[in-house]
Amino acid sequence: MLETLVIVFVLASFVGFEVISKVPATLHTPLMSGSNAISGITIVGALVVAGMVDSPWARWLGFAALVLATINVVGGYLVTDRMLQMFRKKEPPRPAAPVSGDGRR
Amino acid sequence: MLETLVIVFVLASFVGFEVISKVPATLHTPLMSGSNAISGITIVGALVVAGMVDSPWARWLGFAALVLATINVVGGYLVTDRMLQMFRKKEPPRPAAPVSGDGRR
Amino acid sequence: MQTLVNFAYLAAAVLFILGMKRMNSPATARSGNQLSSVGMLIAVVATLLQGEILAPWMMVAGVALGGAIGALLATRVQMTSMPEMVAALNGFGGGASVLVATAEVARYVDAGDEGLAGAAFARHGLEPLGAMTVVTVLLSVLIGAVTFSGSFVAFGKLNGRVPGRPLAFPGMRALTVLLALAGLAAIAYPLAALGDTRFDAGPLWLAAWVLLGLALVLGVLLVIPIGGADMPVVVSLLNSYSGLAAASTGFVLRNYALIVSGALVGASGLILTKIMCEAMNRSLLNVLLGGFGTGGGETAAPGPGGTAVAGTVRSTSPEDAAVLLAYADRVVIVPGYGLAVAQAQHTVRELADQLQGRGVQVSYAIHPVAGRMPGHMNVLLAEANVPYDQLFEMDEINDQFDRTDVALVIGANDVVNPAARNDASSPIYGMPILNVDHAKNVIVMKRSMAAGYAGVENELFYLPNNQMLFGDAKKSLERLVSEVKAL
Amino acid sequence: MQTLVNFAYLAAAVLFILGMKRMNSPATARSGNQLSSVGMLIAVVATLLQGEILAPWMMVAGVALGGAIGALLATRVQMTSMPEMVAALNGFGGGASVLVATAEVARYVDAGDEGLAGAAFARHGLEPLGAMTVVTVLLSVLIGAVTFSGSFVAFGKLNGRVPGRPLAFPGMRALTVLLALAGLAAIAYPLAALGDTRFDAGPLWLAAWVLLGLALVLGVLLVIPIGGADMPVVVSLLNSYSGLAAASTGFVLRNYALIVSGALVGASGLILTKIMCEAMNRSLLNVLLGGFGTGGGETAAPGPGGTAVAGTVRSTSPEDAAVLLAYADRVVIVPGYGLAVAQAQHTVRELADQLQGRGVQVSYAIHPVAGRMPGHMNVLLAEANVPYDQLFEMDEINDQFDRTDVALVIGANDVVNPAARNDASSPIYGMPILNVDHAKNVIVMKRSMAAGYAGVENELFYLPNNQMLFGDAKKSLERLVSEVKAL
Ligand SMILES: NC(=O)c1ccc[n+]([C@@H]2O[C@H](COP(=O)([O-])OP(=O)(O)OC[C@H]3O[C@@H](n4cnc5c(N)ncnc54)[C@H](OP(=O)(O)O)[C@@H]3O)[C@@H](O)[C@H]2O)c1
Ligand SMILES: NC(=O)c1ccc[n+]([C@@H]2O[C@H](COP(=O)([O-])OP(=O)(O)OC[C@H]3O[C@@H](n4cnc5c(N)ncnc54)[C@H](OP(=O)(O)O)[C@@H]3O)[C@@H](O)[C@H]2O)c1
Repeated sequence: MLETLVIVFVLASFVGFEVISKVPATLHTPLMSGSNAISGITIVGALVVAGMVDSPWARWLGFAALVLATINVVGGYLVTDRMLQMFRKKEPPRPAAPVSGDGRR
Repeated sequence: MLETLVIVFVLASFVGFEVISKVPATLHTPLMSGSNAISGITIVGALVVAGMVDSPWARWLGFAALVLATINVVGGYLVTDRMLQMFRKKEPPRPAAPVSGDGRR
Repeated sequence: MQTLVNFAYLAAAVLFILGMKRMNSPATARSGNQLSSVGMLIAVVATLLQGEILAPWMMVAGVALGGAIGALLATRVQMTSMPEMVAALNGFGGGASVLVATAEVARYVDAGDEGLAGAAFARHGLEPLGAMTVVTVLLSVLIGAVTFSGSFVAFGKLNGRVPGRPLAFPGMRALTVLLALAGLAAIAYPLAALGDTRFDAGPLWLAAWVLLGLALVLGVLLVIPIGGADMPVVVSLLNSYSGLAAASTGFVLRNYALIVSGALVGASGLILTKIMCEAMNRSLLNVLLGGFGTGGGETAAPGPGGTAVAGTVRSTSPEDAAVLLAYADRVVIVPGYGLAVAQAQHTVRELADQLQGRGVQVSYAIHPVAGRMPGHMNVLLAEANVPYDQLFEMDEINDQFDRTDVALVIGANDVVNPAARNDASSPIYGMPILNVDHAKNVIVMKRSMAAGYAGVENELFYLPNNQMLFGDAKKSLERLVSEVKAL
Repeated sequence: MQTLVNFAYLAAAVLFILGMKRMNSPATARSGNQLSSVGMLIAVVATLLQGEILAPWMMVAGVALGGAIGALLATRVQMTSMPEMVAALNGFGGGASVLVATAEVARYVDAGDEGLAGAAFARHGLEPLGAMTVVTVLLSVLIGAVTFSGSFVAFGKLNGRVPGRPLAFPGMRALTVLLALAGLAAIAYPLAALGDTRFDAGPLWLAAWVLLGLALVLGVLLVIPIGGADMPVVVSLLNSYSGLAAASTGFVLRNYALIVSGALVGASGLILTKIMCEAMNRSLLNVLLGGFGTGGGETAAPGPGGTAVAGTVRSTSPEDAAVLLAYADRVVIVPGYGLAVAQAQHTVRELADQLQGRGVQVSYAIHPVAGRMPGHMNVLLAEANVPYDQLFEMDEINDQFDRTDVALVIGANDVVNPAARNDASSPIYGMPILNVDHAKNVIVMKRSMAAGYAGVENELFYLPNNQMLFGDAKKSLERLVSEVKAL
C-alpha cells in the first residue's frame, strides 16, 4: 500500500514540475492562487473524516475543517477567475508593435 | 487494485507527454530508440513470469520472452548510445555563425 | 463503490492537470481555472456519494458557511491585495489539514476508549496503529500548522498589521532550532510507544497536541524575521507546504485525490518559488534567513552595499515631459512597484491611448520581479484593460531600448538599476535588469530620490539622458494626460 | 520484500524520466541514456532479488543470448539503417510481451489442470480468473502481436526485402475489418465463459491462441499498404504500441515497473508520431490509410496533384559551382534524403571545412522532416563530426536566406519546394519549407529531375536564381572539394 501511494505521489510531482515550468511569468500570480485553490482538496479529506468520526466533538473538528477547506476552495477559484477575467486580448485601436520587428519570434 | 494501476498509468502517461514534447527534433531518432529500449522493461515481466510457471514448456515461453526482451534492452541502449556519442559540441576551427546574428535567441 | 470513487478522483486529478496546462497562455488560462474547479466539484460529489459523511445538515451548513466566506473574500478583495488574499487562503488550507489529521487521531482515541483490542478498532473501520499512520498523521499536523500560522503572519506583514521589517530577538534562531528538535521528539515518542501496544492512541494524541503547539509557534518564528517585501516568496513556499500538507493527509486517509492534488500543488509551489528567487538573483536560503526586504516599498535609506553615487540630477516638469512623449516615435513604459502603490494603472493606460492616438508606438516592458509578486504588473495592467500583446517580457524587449526614444519608468527602481550590470559590489549585482539607460531619453516618475526595495541607490538617476518627474505616479500621470491632450 | 522491490521499481521509473528529460539537449542526451540504462539495471536486479525466478542457468543463458544478439546488432548496424534497427528491436519487444502474456495464461491452465478449484489456484499463487485479468492478458497478446508482425513488415520495407510500394489486394480493407471484429469476439468469448467457472482457463487459452494468429495477420495487413517512406511514422507508432503492450502486461502481473515504463513509452511514441505527421502536414489517418509514400526515395513520377511546371533549367558544372561557393560570404547547406542515399555526410563536412578555411561562413539548415526519419540529418551530420552549433533548425534560419549568397541543396527536394507556400493544389501545400529560393543563388545537387518523396514536381528548379548540379551527391561533392582546393 505505502509504495503505491509513494509512486502516485512521485509521478504527480513530476507532472506538477513539468506543467508549471511552462507557465509564463505573466500568469504566475493567478497560477499561485489557482494552485492554492487545488490544495483545498483537503475538503475531500474533511468530508471523509467527518463521516467516520464518532464522538461529537471530533465531529466539530471535521466541521471546522470543512469550513476552512471550503473557504480555501471557493475563495481560491473565484479570486483566480476574477484575475484571469482581466486577461483579455483585444484589438487595440492601433496595434502597438514593439519598437522593432526584429528579434521577436 | 485496478484503479491504482490505472491512476499510475495515467500519471505516467502525462509525464511522458510533457517530457517528450520538450525534446528538439534533432534528437528525435535517438529518442525513438532510447524509449524503445525502455519498452524492453518487459524483461522484468519475463523474469517474473518465468519464475512462476510450472510446466517445462511454459518455462521455454518465459525463456524466449527473456531472450527477446534482452535483445530489445541491450540493443536499444547500445544503439542509442552509439548515436548520441556522435553529438559532440566541439570548438570548430573557425566558428561558423549563422548568416546573421539577429533573430537568434 | 470505492473503485468508482477512485476513478472519479482520477478524473478530478486529470482536470486539475489539464487546467494547469491551460495556464500556459493568457488566452486559455481562464478556461483552465474553470476546468480545475469542475475537477474539484467532481471530487467533492464523488466523496459525498460514498455515503458515510457527516450529518447532512452539518455538511450543508459547513459548505454554505465556508462558501459564503470564501465568495465574500474573493469578491471584496482589491486587485492590489492579491498576495494577502493568497496568504490568507493558504492559511485556511493549512488549518483544514491540521483539523482533518486531528479528527483522524480522535478516531483512534475513540476506538481505543472502547477497548485496547483489534475488535474495537475494526468496529471503527481502523487497522492497528502502524508507523506509517503515526508518521503521516503527525506530518500533516506539523506541516499544516506551520502553513497556518506562517501564512497568517505573512498576511499580516503584507497588509501592514504586523510590522513589515524583519523582526528578531536575541536567541531567536536557537529557539527555532530547539522547537524543531522538540517536534522531532514529539514524532519519535508515539513511534517508540508502538512497541507496547498498537491499540492505544494515547501517545499519538498527546504528541499531536504538543506538535500542534510547537508547529504554530514555529510557523511564526520562521516567517517573522523575513522582510515584508519578501513575503511573496514566502507565500509561494507556504503554498507548496499546503500542498504537501494535503498530500500527507492523503497518506493518512489513503486517499488518491489528496495525494495527487497535494503533490501537484507541492511541486508547482516549489517551482514558482525557485523561479521567483532566480529572478531576484537570490538563493532561497538567503530569503529564508531573512533581513533583506525592509517592508512594502517604504522609503529605505541607501543600504551599506550601495556605492555613493555622485553627479547631478535633472528634474523635469509634466509640460516638458508631455512634449517629449508626444513627439516621440517609440515609447516604452516600464512599470514598477510604485505604479501599484499609486494605483495608477488606469491612468497609465489613458496616457498610452492618448499617445497611440497621436501615432506614437507604445509598448510596456515587464520585468519578471517588478512589483511585489510575480506577474504583479501584468495583473495590474490587465485590470486596466491593457491588451496583453502590448506587454513584453524582459528578454523580448531588452535589445530594443537602443531604438527607443523615451523610456518612461513609472515607480520602478531596482529593476532598472544599472548597478546590477556594472557594480560587482552592489547587493543586486547580477540580477537581470531592463536596460532603460540605453534609450535616448529616460523619464523616471517617483516621489523622491529614495531607494527601492533592495535599498540601494540608483545611478540611473544621475545619467545625462535621464530626467526625474517627481510626485505621486497617479497625480503625475494625470497631469501628463491633460498636457498631452492640450498639445 | 515486495515493498522494497516496488521502491526499486519507482527508482527505475524516476531514472527513466530523468533520462528522458536529459534528452532535451544534445549536450546531456548521452548521460540521459546512460541514466535510463541504470534504471533498467536496477529494475532487473530488484526482480532477481525477489527470488522465485527461472532456473538460474536458464536465466543466465537467456540474458547472455539476448544480450549478445542485441550487442551484435547494435554495433554492426550502419548509422543510415537506424530506422530498420529500431523497427526490429521494437518487434522483439512486442514479441516478448506476447510471450509473457502467453506464459501467464499457461499458469492458469496448469492450475486448472490440477483441479478447477480455488485451492489449486492458490497453490500456484493465482486468484480466480477475473474480467480484468482476461481483458489485460488478451490485450497484451493483441497489441504485442500486432507490434511484432507490423514491426517486422516495416523492417522489411525499410531495408528493401519487402517491396516499399504500398501493397494491396481487392478486399484487403474488408478483411482487415473482419479480422479486427474476430479479435473482439476472441476477447468476448472467455469473458462470457467467466460466468460458468472462474477456474477453467480453457476458454482463455483458446482465445489467446486464436487472437495471437489474428493479430499477427492484422499487423501485416495494417503495415503492408503503407508506403516504404512512411515507415518512420509507422515505426514510431509501433514503438508507442510496444509501450502499451508492456503496460498491459504490467496490468496482468500487477507490476508497477511495467505500467509506468509502458505508459512513458506509449505516450512518448504517440507524441513523436504526432510531431512527425504535423511536420509532414499530414494527418495520422492519412498516413495509416496508406498509398502515399512510394518507397525509399526511389525515383517517382510527378504525382497527379503536381502542377505542370514550365520554364528552363540551368545546369552547372562542378568548376563553376566551386567558384561561386569559394567566393561567397555566406553559404547555407541544405541536406536532404539524397545525402543519406549517397552516404555523402563526410564529404560535405570536408567541403564545409575547405570553405571555412577560405573565410566563408557556412551553416547547415535542417528541415524537421528532411530525410526519412526525424532528426535523420542531424544523426548523419553528427556522424561526420559536424559540430551541432553549426546546425540550425528551420525557424532559426528561415529569415536568413535573404542574406545568403549560396544555398547549397544536397539531395533535398520536397523540403525546399516553394509549391508548399504558393500552390494550394499541391499535395504538400501548407507544409513549412526552407525558403532557399530567397537566397541570391541556389545550387541543387541531385541525380535527375525526378520528384522526391511526395512525388510532386519542384518549381524551384526552374527559377532564374537556381542551378542544377546533376550527379550522385557524393561524387559531385568530391569534385567540388578538389575544385575548391585547386582555386
Ligand atoms: N515581483 C516579485 O515577485 C517580488 C517579490 C519580492 C521582492 N521583489 C523585489 O521588489 C523589487 C521590485 O522592483 P521595482 O523596481 O518594481 O520596485 P522598487 O525597486 O521597490 O522601487 C519602487 C519605487 O517606486 C516608488 N514609489 C513608491 N510609491 C510611489 C508612488 N505612489 N508614486 C510614484 N512612485 C512611487 C518608490 O520611490 P519613491 O519612494 O521615491 O516614490 C520606489 O523607489 C525588486 O528589488 C524585487 O527583487 C519582487
Ligand atoms: N524525416 C522524416 O521523419 C520523414 C518521414 C517520412 C517521410 N518523410 C518525407 O520525406 C521527404 C523528405 O524531403 P527531402 O527533401 O529530404 O527528400 P525528398 O523530397 O525525398 O527528395 C530527395 C531527393 O534526393 C535525390 N537523391 C536521391 N539519391 C541521391 C543521390 N545518391 N545523390 C544525389 N541526390 C539524390 C532525389 O532526386 P534524384 O532521384 O533526382 O537524385 C530526390 O529528389 C518529405 O516529403 C517528408 O515528408 C520524412
